[in-house]
Amino acid sequence: MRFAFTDEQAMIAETATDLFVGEATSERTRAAMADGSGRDVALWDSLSGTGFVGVHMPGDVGGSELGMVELAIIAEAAGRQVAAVPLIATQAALSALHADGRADLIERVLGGQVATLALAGGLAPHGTIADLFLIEQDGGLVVADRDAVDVVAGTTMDQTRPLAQVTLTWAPIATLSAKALDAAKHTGWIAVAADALGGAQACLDRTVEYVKERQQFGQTIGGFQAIKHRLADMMVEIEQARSAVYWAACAVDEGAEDAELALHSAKAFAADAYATCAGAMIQLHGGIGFTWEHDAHLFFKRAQADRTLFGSSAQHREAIAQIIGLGAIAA
Amino acid sequence: MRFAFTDEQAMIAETATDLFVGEATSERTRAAMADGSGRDVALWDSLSGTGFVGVHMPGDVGGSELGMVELAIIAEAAGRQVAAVPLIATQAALSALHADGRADLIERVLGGQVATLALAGGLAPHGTIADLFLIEQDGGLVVADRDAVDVVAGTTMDQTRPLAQVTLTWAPIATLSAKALDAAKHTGWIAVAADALGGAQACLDRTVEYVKERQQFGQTIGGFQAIKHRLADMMVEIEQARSAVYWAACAVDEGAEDAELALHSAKAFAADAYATCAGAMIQLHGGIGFTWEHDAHLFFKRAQADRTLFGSSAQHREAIAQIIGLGAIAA
Amino acid sequence: MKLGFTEAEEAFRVEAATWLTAALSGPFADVRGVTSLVEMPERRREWEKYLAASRWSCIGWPAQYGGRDATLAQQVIFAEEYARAGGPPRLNHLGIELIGPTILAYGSDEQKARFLPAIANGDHIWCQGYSEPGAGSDLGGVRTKAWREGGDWVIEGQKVWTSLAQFCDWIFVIARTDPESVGSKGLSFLLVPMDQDGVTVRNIVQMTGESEFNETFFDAARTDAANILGEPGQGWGVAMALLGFERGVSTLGQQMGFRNELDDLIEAARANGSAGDPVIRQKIAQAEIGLRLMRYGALRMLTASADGGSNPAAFTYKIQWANWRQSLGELAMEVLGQAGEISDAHGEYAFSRLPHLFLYSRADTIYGGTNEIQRNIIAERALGLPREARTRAK
Amino acid sequence: MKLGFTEAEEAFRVEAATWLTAALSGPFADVRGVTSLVEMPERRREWEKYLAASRWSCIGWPAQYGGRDATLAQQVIFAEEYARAGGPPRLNHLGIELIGPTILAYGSDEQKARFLPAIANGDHIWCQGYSEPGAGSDLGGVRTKAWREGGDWVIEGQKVWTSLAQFCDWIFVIARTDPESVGSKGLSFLLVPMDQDGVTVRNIVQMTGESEFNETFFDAARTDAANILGEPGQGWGVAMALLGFERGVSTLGQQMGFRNELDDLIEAARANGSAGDPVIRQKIAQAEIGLRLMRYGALRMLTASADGGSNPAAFTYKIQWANWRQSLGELAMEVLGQAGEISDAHGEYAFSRLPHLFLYSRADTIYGGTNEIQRNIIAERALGLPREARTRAK
Repeated sequence: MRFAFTDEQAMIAETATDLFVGEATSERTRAAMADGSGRDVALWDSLSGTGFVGVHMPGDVGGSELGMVELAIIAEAAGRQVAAVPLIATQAALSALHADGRADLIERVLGGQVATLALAGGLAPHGTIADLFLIEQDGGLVVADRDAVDVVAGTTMDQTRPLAQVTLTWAPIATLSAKALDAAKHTGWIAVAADALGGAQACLDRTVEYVKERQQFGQTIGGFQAIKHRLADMMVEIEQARSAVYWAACAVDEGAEDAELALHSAKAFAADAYATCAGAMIQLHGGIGFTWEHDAHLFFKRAQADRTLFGSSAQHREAIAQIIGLGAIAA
Repeated sequence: MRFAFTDEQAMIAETATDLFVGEATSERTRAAMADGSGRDVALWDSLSGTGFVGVHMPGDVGGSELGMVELAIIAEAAGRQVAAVPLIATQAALSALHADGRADLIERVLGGQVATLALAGGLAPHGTIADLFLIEQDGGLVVADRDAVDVVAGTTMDQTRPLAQVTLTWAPIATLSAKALDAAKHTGWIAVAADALGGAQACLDRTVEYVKERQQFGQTIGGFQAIKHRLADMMVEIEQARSAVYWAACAVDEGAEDAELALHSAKAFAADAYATCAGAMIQLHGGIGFTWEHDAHLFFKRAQADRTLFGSSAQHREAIAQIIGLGAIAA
Repeated sequence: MKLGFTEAEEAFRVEAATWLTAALSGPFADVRGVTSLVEMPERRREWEKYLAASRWSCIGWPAQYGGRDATLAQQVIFAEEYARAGGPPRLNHLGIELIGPTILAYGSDEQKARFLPAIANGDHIWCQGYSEPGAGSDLGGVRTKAWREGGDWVIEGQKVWTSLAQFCDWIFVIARTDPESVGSKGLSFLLVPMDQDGVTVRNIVQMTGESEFNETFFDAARTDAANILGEPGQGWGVAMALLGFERGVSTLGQQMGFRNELDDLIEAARANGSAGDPVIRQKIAQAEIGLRLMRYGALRMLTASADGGSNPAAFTYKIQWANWRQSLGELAMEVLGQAGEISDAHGEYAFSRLPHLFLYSRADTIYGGTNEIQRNIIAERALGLPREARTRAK
Repeated sequence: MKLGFTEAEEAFRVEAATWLTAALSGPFADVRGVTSLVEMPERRREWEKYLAASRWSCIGWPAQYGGRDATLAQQVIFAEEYARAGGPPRLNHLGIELIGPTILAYGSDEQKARFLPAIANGDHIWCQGYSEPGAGSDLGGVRTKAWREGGDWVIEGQKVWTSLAQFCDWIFVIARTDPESVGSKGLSFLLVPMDQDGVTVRNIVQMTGESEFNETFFDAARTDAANILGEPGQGWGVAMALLGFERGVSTLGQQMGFRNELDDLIEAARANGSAGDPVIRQKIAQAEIGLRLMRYGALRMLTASADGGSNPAAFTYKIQWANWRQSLGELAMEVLGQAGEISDAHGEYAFSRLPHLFLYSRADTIYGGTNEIQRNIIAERALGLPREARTRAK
């Protein structure tokens, strides 16, 4: 039992943070938002190049042979910069392909292709630019190329992760098992939760920086107790979210009995914490936080997107209710 | 349209406030708690004597010929002092008796007897000292004397309003209509909501007074923004509760279309606001607020009792969901 | 205490409703149901004039300035019927509800004669120049300055969040006229024409993708020396009095907009089945309660105000509606689910009413005094708690 | 990063569990499952001695003072197994978890030799003298004073919220030894025997009807001149260091108590059918999440602490559990409904575990530093925000 990063994990965290801080700048993210793709192509190439996309894949198919903890570290760093990359769904898809031993398809993805994942009743993130589509069907997944699906997209609130409605219109290239579907969900939940953790932490850090500088009523507004206490409350949420994300990642890596509970907890708690922190970020920035020009709204919109991607917080809590033995909902 | 007290109503408010402040002192209330009755007999006699118990009854049976607004004014004044009197259920019972024209029974109550009301699935407030029992049954009410009911009481959290389980064991002396049941509920909801409003206001007033005096960290703690803002939030809740209580009272008096909606709103909102304010009162008093010796716990416990008496807040909100057309709960 | 209306008042309701319905299904059918503050500004300016032509533009004002001396009950009824008929947001809201009453209270007879009829008849649309960059809710931190030069005031500085400035003819400006002064002293309340070289308006794009707010720059802008409300250096008092009028009858009109938003949400919940979810039902019921209580809170404020007094509910109104609306936006997204995050707009960043509300309502707890400022006001003015301590400025 | 335990650690778990189960189903079966802090104090004192006799009383301490030099993992395991076996609240919690480690860190060799074995073997039960009437969370406002007289310290003053003082042998006291000093300067950290004429303990009845807390009066109370921890005037630093130990392994034991409370609530919800209510289900699930996250937050703190460092989660732990437990109390009453407000106690003011929790948990956000103080600490120490401004004292 040692609930802290190993030296290697700390190094990965540092590398990932440096990469995203250096590349996922506000300017580049906004360019990816403006062109409708939600993908910073150069950043995506960097992620593939450093092995971050396939961090959790075995070495023989070109992966980095690491686990969910490392995947969470990378997703957290991406979330901290609201990076515009199709990372989460691509990594979730890889887990599904790996579960069913589809090395051929894994290699396509690790070669730079974008995969997306549409769970039942949900939209596909980065569906408009995806090359490979994994669609939940009959308790498993079907895998389709772009020419076999109909993609309907509009304007998405979070422009760093455009959503699309995808429908299978032609023959799939593969069918994956229920086990693969589970693997996709598990990776997806951890990645979203880690993205949310990183985003929430960025909301706190940037707001702390702002209130330390901003003068009003003849003083630094960071000296007002109402502001201090709201920031403190953000930290209380974030530290819990951090425990949740890495508990879930460890539980999956170690095959722990409470892994399902951990996954639902992490997804629900971290996404809600992000929404709380992003809302507070706007409030504590005052008028400027509400403008397009300021980055606060990127976090706010991504927080909302994290909340609904791969199941809402309420759905994950209901799953927990069943796991802990509350029985069925009364008619 | 004039949503403010008339001169006569303002006078009643003043008289009621003076009466309760003068008689329902902490000492006398605690004496009524300690003897297990939850009734300050002398105060109850005063209330009967001034016509406050039968404020909403017609003159020919000995009432004051006033309406729900005046009844709310009196209940609010009682709540403000957490007075230990069986007022709410007695007044609700009177409304039921009046709806079915039972002048004989009204006279018994206005002569000083205590009535109680047990709605389906609920406990009877002041059941241990009641003389007349109204019990919901088959969509109406049965009325029984003490010798016709079995009363099971234990220790009640709120000692100003001991609860009892009552069961009819012998022949009732009367059966009342569905209309009478409705009348009892309406009066009961307004009275509880007004009790909660008065209690919440007292929590705010007493806490404001305390934080203006209390010194800590070298200053009056009322100068700390965290404390100021929490008190401000209490006031925001209380002012809404006040609107709710008097909207409901007016709506019933004027036979308005939205009366049902108003009643459920008042009961749910005011009781919740009271619980919030009483919790804040303890917190802002610090350690002393948590002692038996301080009165904060009387408010806190009565707030909890107001929340569950005659239907929980969730039940009242669900009733509103139906009124506003949300249809049935999905299976 | 009485919530109902008299027969005469109900007759007035019929008169107002009949006129409004005719207008909004006839010549102004195109602006009926508009909810955006920035949509169709020219037609809404014509609508102001059309209202004025039948004396419906400012019924609470004295008849001599274009009003009807309407009673409180009549004003309440008109606000309700205006919303029920689908009237669009009033382009001259600030003129009629804020600066008009302030001129009535603080203006000279000449100022009243000059400005009020033009507001009443829709010739002058007004906007507000209070906030500045670096001094959002801190009116005492105003740095825009003005000084006398010949027969004029000359104004230099920058205002921000000047809502709808791009459509306006006049702006009221708080400026520092005593260069030695600090805080709330030494400010003056000036009335400034927008149509001059010294005034430039620049759009601020909001997180919704729209531009309702602006930055307004004053670069040696001028206004006649007579266009000051109150004495030089007494602008703070006038500015505060104006804010008091924000809680007038127009709040009822605002609430009818909220009603429409909640109705949309209920319809969406029924359409996608979430209306059957007990968790959602609880939250919708709570929103319904909150909306109703806003109405009755407003009636308490208005009654007190008609009696020449005030009611404590007035202190709490801003934070109450701002929180209510922000919660409604969050509830809307809970009801809509992920589908609410995608719109059928292509290329353009535009959402339908409920997702738009989710984004827009983040501003509700900020503009017009943040929630934090509102809580300070309640604590200090309504509850009498000590004023804020100050840490040293850096 | 690893949450699992090694085989050797699992073997230790079996050893601990076996011993605990034997003890708590054999000679100490009567204290098994006790949850109240005030119940059966004499038997729980014997239990402390029984634990000590087999070296289970303070396994994390050095072996020379009665511990086992246990690793973090072993301590975690023991805390879990202790709770699983139904061990009662540790009467000497403050001795073993707070003052013991503080003496280890700040005490002289003589003090260690004198005090630690007596704590380890259960001879000395300790309580805490920090808060005073009029200076609840404000340790800088301490007015209890102490001075040297011959070979003794003499103490005069009053402490409040001295939990369990009626059962204790020793108390650690913060007293002002420099009469000229103010705030955190000039305080000393004294170790004082309870069994003397100069010390009087008076019960405070709480809103639950019980007396767990006390007022403790020092009226020319005495302690040997050697019984000071740290130098005279340096008591603040010692006091703060002691509070740091509050986030030790014992938090896991505390959490097992929370687990039992949540289990009771789940059982009650199943029994009365409210477990089928989607609104209640959401709240219970959120409580389950919160409890789990407390555990993993504690493991992060403990791992960092074993590495000789600290983790930001430590700043947030107090407010986290206090809020969780207070919410659980409220949820309990929602689950129980009106029936939860009535107990079958007659005459006595006593409630079963969940309604008791509802009342008791109001204190959780107050004692040991109110939530307001906790937020200040987080903001100032963890986030580096400016210190509190002060208004003038009246």
